[in-house]
Amino acid sequence: MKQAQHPLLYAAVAVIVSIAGCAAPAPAVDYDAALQQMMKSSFRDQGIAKVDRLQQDEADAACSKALGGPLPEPTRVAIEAANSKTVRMPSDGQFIGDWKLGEQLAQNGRGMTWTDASTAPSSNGGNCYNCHQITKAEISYGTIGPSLYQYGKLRGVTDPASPASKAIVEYTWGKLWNAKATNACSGMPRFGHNKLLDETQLKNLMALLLDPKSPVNQ
Amino acid sequence: MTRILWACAAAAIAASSGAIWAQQKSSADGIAEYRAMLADGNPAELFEAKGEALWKTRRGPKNSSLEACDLGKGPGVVKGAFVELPRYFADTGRVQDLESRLLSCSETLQGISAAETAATPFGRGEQSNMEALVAYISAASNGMRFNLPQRNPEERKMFELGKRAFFYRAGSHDFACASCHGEAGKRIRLQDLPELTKNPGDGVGFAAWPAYRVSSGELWSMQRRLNDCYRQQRFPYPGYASDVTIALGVYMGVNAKGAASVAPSIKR
Amino acid sequence: MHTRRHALSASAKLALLLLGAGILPAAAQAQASGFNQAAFDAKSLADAMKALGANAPAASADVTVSAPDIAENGAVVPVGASSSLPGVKRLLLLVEKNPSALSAIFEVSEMVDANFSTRVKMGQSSDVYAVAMMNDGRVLYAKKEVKVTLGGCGG
Amino acid sequence: MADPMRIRAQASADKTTVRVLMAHEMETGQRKDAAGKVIPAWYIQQVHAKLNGKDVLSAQWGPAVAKNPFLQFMIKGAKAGDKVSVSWVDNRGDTRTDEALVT
Repeated sequence: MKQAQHPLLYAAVAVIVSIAGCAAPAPAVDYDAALQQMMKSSFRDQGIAKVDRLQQDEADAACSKALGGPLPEPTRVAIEAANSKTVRMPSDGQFIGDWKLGEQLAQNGRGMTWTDASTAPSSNGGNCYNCHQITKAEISYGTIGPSLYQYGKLRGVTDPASPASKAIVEYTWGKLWNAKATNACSGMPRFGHNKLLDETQLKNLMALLLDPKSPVNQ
Repeated sequence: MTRILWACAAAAIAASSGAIWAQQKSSADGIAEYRAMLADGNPAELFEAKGEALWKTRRGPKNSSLEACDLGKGPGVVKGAFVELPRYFADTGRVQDLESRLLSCSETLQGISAAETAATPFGRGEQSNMEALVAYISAASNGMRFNLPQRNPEERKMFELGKRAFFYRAGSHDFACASCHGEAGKRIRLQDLPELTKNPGDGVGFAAWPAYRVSSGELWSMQRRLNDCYRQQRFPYPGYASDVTIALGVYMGVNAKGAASVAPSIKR
Repeated sequence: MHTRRHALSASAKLALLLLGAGILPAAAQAQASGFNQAAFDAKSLADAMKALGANAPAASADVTVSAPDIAENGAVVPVGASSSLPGVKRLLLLVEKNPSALSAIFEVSEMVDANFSTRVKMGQSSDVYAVAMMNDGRVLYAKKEVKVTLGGCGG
Repeated sequence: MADPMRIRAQASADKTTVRVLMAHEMETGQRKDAAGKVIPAWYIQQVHAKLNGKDVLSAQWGPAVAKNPFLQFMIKGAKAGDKVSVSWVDNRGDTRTDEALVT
């Protein structure tokens, strides 16, 4: 859609496709190559944030290239399949931790910036309230992601350990571990996959969302 | 981005009670009231006054003022320059934003090393002078409408690169500029996020910086704004006046065409 | 910055006073310079009033505190104190839950209205008080709750 | 020396509204720097205002007043062309005075 407004993009694509087979006189810019060059020359290491963070995996590269538009269907399917394979269920089979600790994590927006000291999950927050409504009490919440208020209750979770809840519990774990498994260009960080949060922290967030005692489900 | 996140999301939003909606609305009203109370008496004025004096003061190894600096409208013309930046400058052969241009002018006219200023942390030494200068120069175009030139091929190239940089996802959190500024009507916590892929309107987004930052009590230039965006994006460190920052300036500035500048504004 | 060199001449008196104060012990200095350190050090509202030699305050509709319902950032919260009553000697602004409650004291003269606005820092959500100390010894107050929200990405 | 203040004094029917911005850190003495060292308190303690050389207002401030302070007050009966001057003194003894004409 946006591409239609910029014929220059088509020109650039055309050049790449033709792999410079003919020496066309019109000077067309290879924007993708120029972009890579620009990114490389513009950034430097600072603290824990090194320039290797600019490297994109398949998902990041494809979603960037789409400039906010939809992915080609085969690409989307391939990315979701690849990311699905990364999801690891909890080693002890337990999904639900302490919702109070989960709430603290949800409030905490810190971690992984060049002003943070360590990349260890223990120094990271979940950033949840930046994008989601979660409890009713916290009025300072973002709207980039959907509201998670009454997340478990709306899905009929009365006992997260019950077989009836298994599907939604595992789905939710998968979302937290790697959101790109079910939505290739999801805006949500891949908390488990990218080692932003550890298993215990993820369990605490699970409790915040799914524990019937959590304020989320009141 | 436009794909519906979470199949059940719509149900969850629909279930949010009327009471919550009312609460949300009243917090928005409360914030609006807060901002209105602050608008009258913006400490950015303190920086404007300092910047105007700096522009006219003879300084540096060459003991010269910046009054002969060409910000794009001819040597010494300040009014109207801000709303046409970044733009291409023939003397440097580069597309430059306001701060990049000030680095060049300061080096040529005053003999102050551009590289040294660029390497100075925000808020210190020559960088604090830079903040005052951008407050003064942007204030001279307050109320004027953005109209970045796109005649030069280099300017058009920077727009295209800026657009791609804007959507460039990477890092530990897979964030891009577009993660927060790619859709209209979104917030982080209670802060409204301007949609920068199109013109968000007068005095919003690109048309609102530089700004006095209430949280730090400092005047933040566009370079500093972008720098902190990249920090929170969990990216590595963008060089001061580096090409990516200028390309983003062109992209956002062209998108803001016709929007009236309120810079220097006051922000959370 | 040397744009307004007349600055010092207008405050010559003040500067002299300070020079003199420099050789006095701290307590005397505070007194000599007219700054009530004890009041500004007081942790609670009650202690601040005690340090100012004021009676216990009574709620009054004739005192107004202006402040937003919500502050987007606690670093700058616009607040004001005013009173329509005649005979106001001093107006105070206090933030109950700040480490030290007292933020500002304004001396009302016959040349100014009993109406002042400034901006304060607030560490957390709290009641903000405007207190009017009257010439007749009465102490009146109004209060308003200001919610300080968490802002930004928190990082 | 501290940067200049910005003073605006606008007359209406019977009073003049004075708005002042002061350039000052207003450091509380409770914050720590990156190295964990307490940043010493540094704040304006007293503010005085005069109209045509005559005292009209004095104020005492604590460190809770926000950085780059704003002050608004109303002078009775001032008229266009009158001179308003504002002075501050901080806890280090630094001082600054600026003035503006009522418009």
